[in-house]
Amino acid sequence: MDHSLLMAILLLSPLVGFLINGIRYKNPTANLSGGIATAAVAISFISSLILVADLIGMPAEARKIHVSFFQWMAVDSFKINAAFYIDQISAIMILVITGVGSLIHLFSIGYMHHDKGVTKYFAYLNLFVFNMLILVLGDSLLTMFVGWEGVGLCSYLLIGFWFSDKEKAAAGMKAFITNRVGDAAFLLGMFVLFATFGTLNIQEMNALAPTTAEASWLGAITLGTLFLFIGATGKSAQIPLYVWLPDAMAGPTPVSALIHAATMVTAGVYMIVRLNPLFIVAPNTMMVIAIIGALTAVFAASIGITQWDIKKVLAYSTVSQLGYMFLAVGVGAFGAGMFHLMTHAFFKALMFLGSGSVIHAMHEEQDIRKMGGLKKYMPITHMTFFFGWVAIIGIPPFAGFFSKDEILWMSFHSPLGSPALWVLGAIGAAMTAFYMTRLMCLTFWGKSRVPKSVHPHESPTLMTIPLIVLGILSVVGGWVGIPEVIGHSLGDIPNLLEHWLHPVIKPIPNLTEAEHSMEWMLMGVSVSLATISAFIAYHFYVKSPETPEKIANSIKPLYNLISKKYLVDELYFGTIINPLINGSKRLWMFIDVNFIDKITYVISDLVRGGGGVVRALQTGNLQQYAMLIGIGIVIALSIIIMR
Amino acid sequence: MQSTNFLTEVGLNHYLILSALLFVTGMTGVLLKRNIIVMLMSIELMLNAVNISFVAFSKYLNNVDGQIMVFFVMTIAAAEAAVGLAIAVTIFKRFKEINIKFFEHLRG
Amino acid sequence: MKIDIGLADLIRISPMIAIFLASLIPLTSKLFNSNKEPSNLITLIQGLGGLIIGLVLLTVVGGSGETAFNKALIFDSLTLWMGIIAIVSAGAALIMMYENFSTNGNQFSELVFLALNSVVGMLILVSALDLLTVFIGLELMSLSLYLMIGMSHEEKLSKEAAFKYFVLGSFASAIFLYGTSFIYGTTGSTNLVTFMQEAVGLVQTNRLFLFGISFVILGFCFKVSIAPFHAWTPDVYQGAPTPHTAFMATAVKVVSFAALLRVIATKALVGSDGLFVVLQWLAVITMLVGNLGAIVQVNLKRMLAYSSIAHSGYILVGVITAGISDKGFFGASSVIFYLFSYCVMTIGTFAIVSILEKSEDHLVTLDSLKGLASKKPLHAFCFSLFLISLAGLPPALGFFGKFYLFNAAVGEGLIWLAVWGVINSVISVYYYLKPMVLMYMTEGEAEIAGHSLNATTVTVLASAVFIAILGVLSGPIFTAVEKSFIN
Amino acid sequence: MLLSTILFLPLIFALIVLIWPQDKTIRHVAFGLSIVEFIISLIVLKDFDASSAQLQMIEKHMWIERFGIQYFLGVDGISLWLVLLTTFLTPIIILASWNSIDTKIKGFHAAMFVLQTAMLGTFLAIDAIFFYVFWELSLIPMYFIVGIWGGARRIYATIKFFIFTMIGSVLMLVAIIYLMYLTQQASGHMSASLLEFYKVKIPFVGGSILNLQSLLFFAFSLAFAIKVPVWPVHTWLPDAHVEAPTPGSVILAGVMLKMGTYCFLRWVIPLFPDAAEYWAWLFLSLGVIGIIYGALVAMIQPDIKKLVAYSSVSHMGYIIVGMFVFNHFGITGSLYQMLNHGVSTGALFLLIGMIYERTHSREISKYGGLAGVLPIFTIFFFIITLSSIAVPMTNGFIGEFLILLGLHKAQPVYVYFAVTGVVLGAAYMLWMFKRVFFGEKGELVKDEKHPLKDLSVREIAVLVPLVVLVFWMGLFPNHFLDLTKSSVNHLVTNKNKYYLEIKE
Repeated sequence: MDHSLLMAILLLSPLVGFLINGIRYKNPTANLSGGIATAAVAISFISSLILVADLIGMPAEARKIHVSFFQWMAVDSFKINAAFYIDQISAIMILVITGVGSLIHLFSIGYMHHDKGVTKYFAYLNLFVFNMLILVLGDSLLTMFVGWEGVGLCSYLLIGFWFSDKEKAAAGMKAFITNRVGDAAFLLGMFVLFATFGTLNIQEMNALAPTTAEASWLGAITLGTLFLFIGATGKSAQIPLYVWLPDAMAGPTPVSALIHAATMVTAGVYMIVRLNPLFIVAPNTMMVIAIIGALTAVFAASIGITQWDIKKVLAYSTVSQLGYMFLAVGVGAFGAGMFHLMTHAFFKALMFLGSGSVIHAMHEEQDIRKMGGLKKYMPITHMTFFFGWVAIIGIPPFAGFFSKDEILWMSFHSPLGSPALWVLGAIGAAMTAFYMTRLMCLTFWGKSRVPKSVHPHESPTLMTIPLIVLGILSVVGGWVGIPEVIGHSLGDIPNLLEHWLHPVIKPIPNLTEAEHSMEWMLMGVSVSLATISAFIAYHFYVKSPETPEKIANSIKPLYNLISKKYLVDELYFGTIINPLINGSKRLWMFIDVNFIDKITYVISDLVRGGGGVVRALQTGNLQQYAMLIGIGIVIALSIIIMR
Repeated sequence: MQSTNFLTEVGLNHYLILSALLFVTGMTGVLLKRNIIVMLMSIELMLNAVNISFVAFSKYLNNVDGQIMVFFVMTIAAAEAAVGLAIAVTIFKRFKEINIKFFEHLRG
Repeated sequence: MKIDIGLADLIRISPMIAIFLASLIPLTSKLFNSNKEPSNLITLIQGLGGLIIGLVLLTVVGGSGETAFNKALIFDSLTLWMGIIAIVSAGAALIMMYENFSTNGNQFSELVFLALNSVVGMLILVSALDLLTVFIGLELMSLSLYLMIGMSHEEKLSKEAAFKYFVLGSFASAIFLYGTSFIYGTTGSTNLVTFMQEAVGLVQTNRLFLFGISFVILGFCFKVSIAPFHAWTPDVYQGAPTPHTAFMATAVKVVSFAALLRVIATKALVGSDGLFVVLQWLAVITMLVGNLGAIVQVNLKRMLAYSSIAHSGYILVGVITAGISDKGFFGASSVIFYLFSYCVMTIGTFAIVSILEKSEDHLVTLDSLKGLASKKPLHAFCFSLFLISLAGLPPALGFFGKFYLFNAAVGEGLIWLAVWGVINSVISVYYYLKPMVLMYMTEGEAEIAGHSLNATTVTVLASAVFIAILGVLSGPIFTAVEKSFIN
Repeated sequence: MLLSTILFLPLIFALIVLIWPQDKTIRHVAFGLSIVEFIISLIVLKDFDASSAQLQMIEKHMWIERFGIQYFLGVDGISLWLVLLTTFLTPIIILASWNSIDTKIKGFHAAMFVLQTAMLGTFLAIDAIFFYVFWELSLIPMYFIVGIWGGARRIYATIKFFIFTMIGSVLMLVAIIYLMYLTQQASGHMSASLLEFYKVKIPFVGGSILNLQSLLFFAFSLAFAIKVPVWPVHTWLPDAHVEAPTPGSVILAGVMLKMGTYCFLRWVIPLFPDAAEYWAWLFLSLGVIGIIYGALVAMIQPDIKKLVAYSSVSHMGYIIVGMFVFNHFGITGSLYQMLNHGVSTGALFLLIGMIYERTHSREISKYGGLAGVLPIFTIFFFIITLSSIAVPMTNGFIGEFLILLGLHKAQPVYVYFAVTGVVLGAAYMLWMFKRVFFGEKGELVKDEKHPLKDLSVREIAVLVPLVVLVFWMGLFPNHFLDLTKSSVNHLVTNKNKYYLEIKE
């Protein structure tokens, strides 16, 4: 079929879904509106499949489908078309978005069944998918930015979906404003790049990118890419701007699965991979990305250990895994980054949906201290969650192992990386294993702490099908991109993903040949670390539940600090938001009320005073007036004479 | 014979000084005296001072226009006096008071 | 020197004679039917008839440029325009006198007689070329005015105002005369034409002449209420009955400025830098005093008095420009146009005030305006139009008056005066808006005087229409005024 | 003859409304008449030739021959859309003020029509004095609208508004007179037409402020800065908005602020190019301060109308910054932002007016949980908030993006501060949105005595055109920018020796 028609269907079917549900937003039937929404996303999934099939058909170098609908903006030399194009990278992304998206839509039908605003919910979800597709397929940075903010808007709507509750509304607002800070940086990045390249079209910019690395920090490309990265931290919740993601759990769980695990948060990584020719030439930015990625991974993992809300643990795990992706991209392993992005989408979406079905079963109970031993009540959810767990901590045959190991290896091996980064990564991996196992033990294994009033039951089939599909994917997903060192040893299974992305990804400059022994050795170290911390966690939380209490009390201050999320929120409020608000009160009072208005009052009093003087002159006494005339004449004459 | 200096010979300046003096006395009369009638009189004084200066100039320039003007001034002074007195009478009838200190109602 | 006063001179002063004879009619008719006051309407018609005849004759005879009575009077375009404005304003004042409480009593015929005589004095003053004729015109006008104010039915304030006006008026005319005597002393004649040419030189060399000219100008400054000599204006304007205040604020001010213009035309300002500077400072102080004084006023008439002082300040700027401009009559014609627009506005405004007066001793305060818009929307609208025009806001005639004035000032390089004038008109906006606020934006029970006042309302409407229409059409009028000077 | 009809038709309508017999049908008549006016103005749009940068549909007759003042009307790329914005907003305002204005209805509609004439005159007049007449004329009807139908402190607010604007514009009058004398020196006969002003070479020397071009530049820009309002002289705007009735604030925010920015583009930048360039840093920093200060202060306002008023101070800061960058992006962006601000802030005030009609209170703290009670109102309010925060796909984004792009291209330093405006904008609007629409039901929302009912058909009819415009201008800006392209191009390319011809 003709590409532009397909592209139109791909993009517009979620929009049509949004419009249909939007108009009938009052109607409470979940199945009907859910059906429409899922159908819309499924249609775009099918059309993306066809498009990707066409793409595969094309010769390796020229794999590109470009469709331009209309000229959006044209001011002098700045021309932007509403144009979209699919290449190898965006092919993966649209498959992930529409695929995982439709699964999550299916799941939400069951999950949001008894909510009266369900049609509105599905409308927002479809709008989100529409915006995400624009972000991914955007031909120029500006079209991407349209999707970028559109996605932020939808996450605002969905997080604050149950707006009657003040905290949930506040979480939505917080998400939007933090994203907006990132978007402001994104804007600055666009301006710098437009100033240097004269265009914002991604293809043209990649072509124009210089080949020699740019040394100085204030070089045009470094500055531009740095701003883009700050924008990415806003969207993909890295160190400075990650605060909104944990609060975003206030939204319904499928939303967290779709937006805050699979698609939106990965936008930052995707943007960097898409502009990899630019980033590869800015070593300073790459260094910054790598460091922040690694730090976030460890930092978020440490908080994840101390959280008691099931969704908060998963949220911090997402932030940590995103840290890994940025670490991969930061050291130039764009392929590994994309690979981890894909696998993470599968198992994290799986676990969020799993936690969704747990919460659904436990009647909105999210605190894992009141769960435990749900294995026997929810076998399917437990089994699928088990697969997710195994994938994320990086046990060999599963997806997580291949992608995470690739990242750890490249962070050690790549010239842009360094052993320190590998160490951070390894520690992060160990912590991930610990808190994920802790989560598994506290929710599924161990003795049941479920309160009497609640008796959990398996979620309906409508919700378990997506779980099963995602479970399979998170197992199988890893084999797509098996690192060649393992591939060779297991009878040269080709690294399909690497091979697929190769023409579009710039190779890392002066990358030395990897000796396999070192790679095996590092792989062994990281896997063993992960398994050991998993056993410790199993021991803590299943064998002797009271030991974690003892340890926690022994390092009381540190434990409290971490469990209160290093007081980062309070820090932001204290240093930025509150002073801003009080400062602007004083500012308004000082400038508007006391300064400018005061001047107007002073002038009007001056004028009134002048009037008083003139009035005093008019004493009414005749002779006073004659005196005035006399004096007037004398003064006038003296001046006339003198000059 | 004696030298014609300022003291002995009465020239134009003397008359001018005289009229100036008269004018100033008239002026102070208006400024200081509280009685309405006295004010009227001092206004007449000022006008007569002007007459003197007119006549002095006319004599000095020996052209007769000055003196003709004096007639005009005198007639108008008379008319003024009549009007002034008429107003003074109405004020007295109404306020029973001749001293201008009492009618300062219009002020501010 | 041969003095020939023939028929031609008599024809030239025919407007004055006509008005004088007309002023006698009401008195003689009263005389004949044994001192019984004829109906006010008839007297009014007789008075207006006299004025109209005078106006017609003036348009016929004026503007021809000839002089009469051996160059004592001149009938150039200044006389024509100023005469017309004076007569029209006097007519409007007469109409107001007919309906105002404090003036339409049993002595209305005497009042009309005095008013018409005052107009005769004005015409003499306007056409006077000889300082002595100026003095005569001045005195005739003022004396009849003093009596008119004194005759008001209101006992207390008007008598006091009359006396104050009398004393200060004669005081100032004495000063004027003193100056004339000095001028006569130095140049041998009091006729402006004779010392017109060498005035510039005389002013620098001869100290006595400079004194003379200064005294004359300062004498005039009293009459047009310029700053230090303005003290009488608020009291007299408030004390006098409203029609007389209108009469004084418009007609008297116009003709006094005309005479001042003639004296200034002798280019004395060019000669003596001191005089030029003093007049500028006088203009500045007048505007300031006028505007500042008006802001704190509570009594409406007193506020309008201060506003008329401020307007004298603006006009003085025009007079200074006329004084120093050597080419063309741009300055003088801008003064004339401004006076024309000023008169139209002031007549309308005082007509409104006289409508608001319920009895002869009712002092119209600003609060009595509250809620006028809901009671009398038409009067309120007209009054707002006058206020907008007085403030100099564009669509109205006042703006164009000020525009031409400041345009002339900038033309002659007096930019700082123009800026000062413009800032003052902003200050004036504040107190011009106050009545509009009270009328439209506050509730209250302002009420028009009981019986029907259609004649004054007609005046109000006429001036409102003038302001609205002539504002836009001011171009042709201004060129007509200027062209009449050139030929 | 087309421009004169558009210009003076509203005056005739004002008369018709004043003498209309029965009170009941006044509003319908006024609404119908304003629709007629809008349709006629569409003809101007049809006849406008987008390719030429010259002044079109010229009407030139001598008015005051002595000073060369002419009755001179003309429209070009820069003023076209503002004329249409005026005629587009007036019927909406009349429809919106159906039952919010219930006293002296005739007076209100007459004042609204006179105001429309004044605004159209400001945009169409090419002769200086002719322009000045309309510029001042706009003060009087606004004075009455705010003064008579306003809130509690309306008298203070309206006098402050009047005096503030008046101070600036009288200085401009003296500057215009001086320019007229310059034309006389330059070309022999005095003329007040803008085309002649452009031809005058006004001497400019850097360094001090006391040279001629700088003085004239500041005289003009003070008048327009007060109207925009630029930062230090903005305090009249919040008072005027809070006290003005809904239609008053809509027309004030919708069009009257644009008179200031338009005049900067028409009268200041081309007329005094060197001074504008020399003092650009001053206006850029004032604009940026305006953006940040406006946003910050808007954040902490307790009164929703004051919040929106300060938000328009912030938006106008963007426009000023866009203009003093003198490149294609900046000027096109600021022109576009004028239209956006007209639409989005106008709509915001309409919405506030609608909720004010129901609850008679503007205290944000008294609201809360409105989204549950008034869903349709919330949807409209949210869309307009998006446009006001400049979210992509809405009109606000295009304008702000272009301005920031232009700013970065010309003066990169300022852009880092201006961009914070984007974040602060989102902060105060969403914070207000949260406090008013989300969370528990506020005291106004939950009292049963008079339950709030959702938008009536009329109110929806008022808002729909604005929402359609928000998305239309957001997605297809070229439909609007094509018409301004040649004029902006002309302005940017020969900014230093600017000239305008007349298209016969």
